[in-house]
Amino acid sequence: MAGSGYGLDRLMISSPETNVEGLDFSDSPINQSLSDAEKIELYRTMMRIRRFETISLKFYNAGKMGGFLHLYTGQESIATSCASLMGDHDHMITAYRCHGHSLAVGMGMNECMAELYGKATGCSQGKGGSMHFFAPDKNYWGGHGIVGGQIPLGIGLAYGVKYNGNQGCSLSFMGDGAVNQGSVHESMNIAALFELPAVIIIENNGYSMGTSQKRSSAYRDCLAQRAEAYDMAWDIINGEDIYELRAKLHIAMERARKESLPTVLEIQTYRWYGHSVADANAKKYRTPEEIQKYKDEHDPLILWEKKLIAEGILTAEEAKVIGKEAMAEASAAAEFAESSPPPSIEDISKHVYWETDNDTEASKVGRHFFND
Amino acid sequence: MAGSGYGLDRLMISSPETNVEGLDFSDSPINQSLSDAEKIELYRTMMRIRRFETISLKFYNAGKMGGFLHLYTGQESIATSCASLMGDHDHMITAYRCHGHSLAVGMGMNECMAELYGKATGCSQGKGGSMHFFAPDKNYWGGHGIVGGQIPLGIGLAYGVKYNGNQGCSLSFMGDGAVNQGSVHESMNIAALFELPAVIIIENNGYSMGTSQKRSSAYRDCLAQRAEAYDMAWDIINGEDIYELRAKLHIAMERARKESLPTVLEIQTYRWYGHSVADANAKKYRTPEEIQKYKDEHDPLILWEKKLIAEGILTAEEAKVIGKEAMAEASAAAEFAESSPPPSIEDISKHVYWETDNDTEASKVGRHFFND
Amino acid sequence: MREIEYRDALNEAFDEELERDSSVVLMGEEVAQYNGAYKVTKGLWEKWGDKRVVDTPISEAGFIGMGIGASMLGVRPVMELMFWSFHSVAFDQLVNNAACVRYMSGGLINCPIVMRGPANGGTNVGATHSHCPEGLFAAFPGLKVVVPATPADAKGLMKSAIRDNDPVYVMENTLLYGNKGPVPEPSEGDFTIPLGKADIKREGSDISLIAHGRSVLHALEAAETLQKEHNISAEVLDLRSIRPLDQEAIIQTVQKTNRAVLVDESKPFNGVSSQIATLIQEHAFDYLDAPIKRVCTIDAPAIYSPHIEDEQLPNPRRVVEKVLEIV
Amino acid sequence: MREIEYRDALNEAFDEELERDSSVVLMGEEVAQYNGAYKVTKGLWEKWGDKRVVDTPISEAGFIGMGIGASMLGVRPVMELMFWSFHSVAFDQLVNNAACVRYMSGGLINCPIVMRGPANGGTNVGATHSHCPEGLFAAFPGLKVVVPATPADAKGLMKSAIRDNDPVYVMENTLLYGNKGPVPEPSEGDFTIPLGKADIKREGSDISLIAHGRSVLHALEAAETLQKEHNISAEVLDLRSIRPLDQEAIIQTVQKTNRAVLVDESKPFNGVSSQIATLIQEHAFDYLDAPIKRVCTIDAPAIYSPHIEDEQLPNPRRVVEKVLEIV
Ligand SMILES: Cc1ncc(C[n+]2csc(CCOP(=O)(O)OP(=O)(O)O)c2C)c(N)n1
Ligand SMILES: Cc1ncc(C[n+]2csc(CCOP(=O)(O)OP(=O)(O)O)c2C)c(N)n1
Ligand SMILES: [Mg+2]
Ligand SMILES: [Mg+2]
Repeated sequence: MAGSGYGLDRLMISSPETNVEGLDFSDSPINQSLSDAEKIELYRTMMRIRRFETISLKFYNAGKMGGFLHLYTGQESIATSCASLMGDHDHMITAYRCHGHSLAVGMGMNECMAELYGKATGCSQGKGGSMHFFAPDKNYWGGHGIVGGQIPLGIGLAYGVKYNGNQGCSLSFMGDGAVNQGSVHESMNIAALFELPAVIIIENNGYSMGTSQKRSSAYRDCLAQRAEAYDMAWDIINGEDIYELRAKLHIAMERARKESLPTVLEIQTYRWYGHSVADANAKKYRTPEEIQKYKDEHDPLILWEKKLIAEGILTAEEAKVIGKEAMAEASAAAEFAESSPPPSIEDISKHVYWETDNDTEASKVGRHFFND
Repeated sequence: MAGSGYGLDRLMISSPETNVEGLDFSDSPINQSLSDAEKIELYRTMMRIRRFETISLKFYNAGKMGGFLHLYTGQESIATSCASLMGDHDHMITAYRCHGHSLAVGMGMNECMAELYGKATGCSQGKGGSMHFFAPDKNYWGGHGIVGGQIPLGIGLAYGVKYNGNQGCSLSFMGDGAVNQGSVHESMNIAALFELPAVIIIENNGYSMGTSQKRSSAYRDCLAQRAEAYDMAWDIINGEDIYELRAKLHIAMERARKESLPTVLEIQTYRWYGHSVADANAKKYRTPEEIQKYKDEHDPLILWEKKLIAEGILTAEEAKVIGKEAMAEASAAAEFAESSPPPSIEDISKHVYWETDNDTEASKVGRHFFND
Repeated sequence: MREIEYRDALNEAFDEELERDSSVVLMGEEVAQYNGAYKVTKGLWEKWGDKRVVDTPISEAGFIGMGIGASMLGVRPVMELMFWSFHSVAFDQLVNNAACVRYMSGGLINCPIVMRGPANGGTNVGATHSHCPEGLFAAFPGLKVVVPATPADAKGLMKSAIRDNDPVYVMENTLLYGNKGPVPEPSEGDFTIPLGKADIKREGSDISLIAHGRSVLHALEAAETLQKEHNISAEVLDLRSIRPLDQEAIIQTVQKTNRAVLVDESKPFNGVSSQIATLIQEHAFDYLDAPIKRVCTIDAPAIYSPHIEDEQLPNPRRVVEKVLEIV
Repeated sequence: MREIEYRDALNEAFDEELERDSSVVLMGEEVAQYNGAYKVTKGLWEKWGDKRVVDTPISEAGFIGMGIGASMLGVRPVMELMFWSFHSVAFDQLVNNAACVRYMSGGLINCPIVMRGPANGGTNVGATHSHCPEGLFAAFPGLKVVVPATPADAKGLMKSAIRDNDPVYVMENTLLYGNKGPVPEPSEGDFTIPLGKADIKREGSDISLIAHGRSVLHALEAAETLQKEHNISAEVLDLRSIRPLDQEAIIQTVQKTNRAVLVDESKPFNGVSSQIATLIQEHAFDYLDAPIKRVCTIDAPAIYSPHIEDEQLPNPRRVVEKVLEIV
């Protein structure tokens, strides 16, 4: 059975509401309302993610970082589209492949790069690392390492939005392998039962580490269809196309905000690199041809660039400038990170408890830490 | 919202393969092959379960037992039908509401009653109690208290059957509330993905403790339909009817044995008593009328009795004799239990490790127990 | 002072905190319409309605994770595990998401959440339903754990737990729910007990019995017997809070009596008492006249048999016997 | 003797046991076609095929429970957790089904299963991926726990674990996988090491350093420094097995040196060393010339920063400092 289940087997299935033959998503109101500047911003965001990772990879390989580095390259359109639709009461949470989401919601390259370097100036002060970027001030709740473990938190964000009487939603991301975690199933049932404004998003890049979708999941037509088990709305999205992404995401987000109903979205995408940089097998469980095809024909960044050029909004030269600026910004971030101080040994004991950090009355009673 | 979601809301939905209009399940080969004696045995088994519980309840209320007592009364047809179909390589595992399954697979009333009494002569030597009856020699693997926790074990039994090259299956039972445990979802995916000979059975009695199905689960038409999420076969069964039960169970078991494919079955049933005997609310979350209706019109024992009388196999007098015999057997079991010795303090430390119980070389190395 | 049941003391704590702070929500299986499996939340759904008292499906990982997520947005969920034993299906949410998210975010996020429910043996419900996980959770920095033994402590600690801005795990006890004890009237003012403060439940001079939860009652009963039958004066220290821990009180009582027996319903390997013994031998080494001894649950999964389970657990007889070994 | 890597020693153990017993199956995420996330199962799928080496979905509760169920029918699954840290999503199966089913059935059922994977900090993967749960699982009667520090121990203990008829949880270490050490040739005969036997990795007379896992290497390095720079002769006892535990060896070394420092990568509250300290003070009370001291991981969730994580963990410098406090 060697090689069984290898490779991508993408059905173009018809999703329940939006996959109407010949539909042009650029026509949808949420895309019509985009200004030229906003379209270019989307391009810039994707480019910034791409270049941030180019530089991360370089310095990871140079030994500047510890742990894992899970690159998002090839998937940038997803986080970018999602973030572009978020309002004041919308919240985002994701798994360990979180650099794209972090930059898309507006985190700075400096704090992100410094976090990779494990420096005190990092967004998590060097405590979280690559898998754990957070920016609550931007309604962004991380960055989580346990597969599937963030999905209950995500429906909790939706619960909080609803409890607080706000019209908003939560966007919770996971991969195609994560759908088989029990917590995901429990969350879907609760989201549907409690009518939570939750959009649960499967970023389906075809593989969980070295295991193709077919080898990890049993399903009828696609993974999002599992939503039917909970009588929940679902859709499937071509992740290469910003217009399609925004149009379909918007429908789900509005369903959450206005009707307080959840949706499962499956977004088809592809990761260019290995599972993490340490994944030496990246080219074993998928063919070099497959990888090349995605790079050549399915790069969301280039596809959007072409679209903007075709629409007359962007020139090839302007695109290049944006690329250069992004590269410069990422390089500067690496310098910032390099020159930042690491956390101190004393820092190890901070951020364990809110009460001790804030030196409250409560924190002065009893022993909280048990170092000899 | 007081009372919202109260009460049973049973859709008569059409299941995928067998709910054909006007189908008479008594015609199916697996029922045609039943001898008169076998049919009477089914009646006897149900009656024995009923009377075992009559006596258990009596002595539980008299303070003879500890912990919980989850009665199966009203659901006897299910375990009885299942056990009647089991061959040498078929295995059964269930949750804490396990008395019916235990007697149906052939455990003796004495060992079961003595277990309830916490005596050394109990099937688990007084260590398991009401929720934990086992009889591996009868391919019966218990009796489990953590909701949903037995389902992974159940697919493991299927895995074992297949691994050992046998044509058999596992029957794993849970309640309608248990379907929302993560482990159940993980197990269903694995069963489908690995093509395990597993029959996963939801005994849907409409309530998980005081919560109706509608208040605990989001679903489209019924709970078994969640199987579609894993592209798995499923069916729904009227649990009052032995012929329907056996016919549909047989299809699923044969699918497992011959094609090594799993099935989810939802069996509609009703529990007469509270969740456990301690459930003081039993009549609050459902109406007395609802309970009475099930007792009067849906008692699987009486319905089968009537059918056998109509078929001319059984007379009312013979039925009465069987009832009396069952009651006498149960009463004798209570006497057996009452007069049996309890475990000793030394027994507490037995059955922790196979190696120490068997006093092997391995068990003599190092300290296994940490009592001061 | 009026005497009320432990169960009602908790109920009063919830009621007062629901009143005080509109972000407090009670959540769990059967807590609302059913009034709680052990009636601890009785009447609260009727009084506070669907928004504040919420029934959940049997999905502990899902709903506890949801509570943690909601707490990040300022909701203050008080989550019931029908039994603390069911922690096993929600362990990831309990020890990673609740315990670590503040740390991993460098202090950007906090989780003001309470997890509660009964955690005890002694009710003949067998191995899977009789876990005492207070020591297990106290092992995770980021979590706080309290174990009230009396109605007053139950009310006072629960209210402090709800107001605390860190995750606090409150271990109640089905065998204490019906116990009565003095609890100040609400009219006498807001009644709270700080986390991290032990309580001398009985003064004594010959030996220290250090316990928490129901074991405190066993220790007190044993102390009476020791006094009457053996003329031994035992001091009983109720830890109340496992993390934060009142180490000072522990060391003080040992310095006073020079001997300690720890009474602990945990299993002996890494029970709470293992940590207490470790601390005492380190910080009161020169004061100890005898090795610290422990009375724990006999080292096996919980037996069902009602004839014998009480012998597996610490009980006054076992405590007396152990004391006599070292005094 | 030939020297091979810890990783290859394990691989050899699997290969030999797959050969010896057709009921042995390796199972876990990426163990087959991918050769294991840390290449511990390299080549085994190719050699033994789909039936004996099985990839699973990311469903730890599901597949571990499945392994336990299969073990009840005589299959002998060797289950990989890609990281032991992922125990949190399978905890119920690990501490209830595997640990208690024998007990609850009065001995009718047993679960001959091995759970294995790396359990360690020090690789900058943050709080959720750096748990050391050996003490946590050893707290559950019904389970056995071993923590090999060297390639030979890894092979010998793994083979014993696979043959053992109880659930054995083997804690490996990503930072040891690449270490080389002497391991007897297979041609020299079946090589096993019994569970429950500690090993003196270095003889000494002034102080006992008691450790397990990677901490053994830190202890050995510290012992060298103590000898050279301070003329202190430290004995290093490698526990190897946490449950069963070689209490005799522990007491003997303390009786010899009269002083102990426990080196333990656990967090300090209820780390393995809490239990060891408790046992020593009870069973060697009169032999102790100083309080038992511990070097544990600094009490906080695991920090990511590669600049600082090694300081959070026990390391030779911290061991030396601690020894100097009491010698
Ligand atoms: C509970 C748990 N099990 C296993 C892992 C190890 N692990 C990390 S990512 C991963 C693959 C996840 O794949 P997928 O969900 O498809 O996301 P992708 O990496 O493709 O973005 C695995 C097995 C983990 N972090 N947590
Ligand atoms: C993980 C877990 N959560 C909660 C419980 C408590 N509990 C025991 S049975 C039960 C209700 C289960 O209902 P259902 O699955 O419908 O089975 P039924 O009792 O109707 O047979 C609950 C909540 C438990 N034993 N385990
Ligand atoms: Mg993927
Ligand atoms: Mg039910």
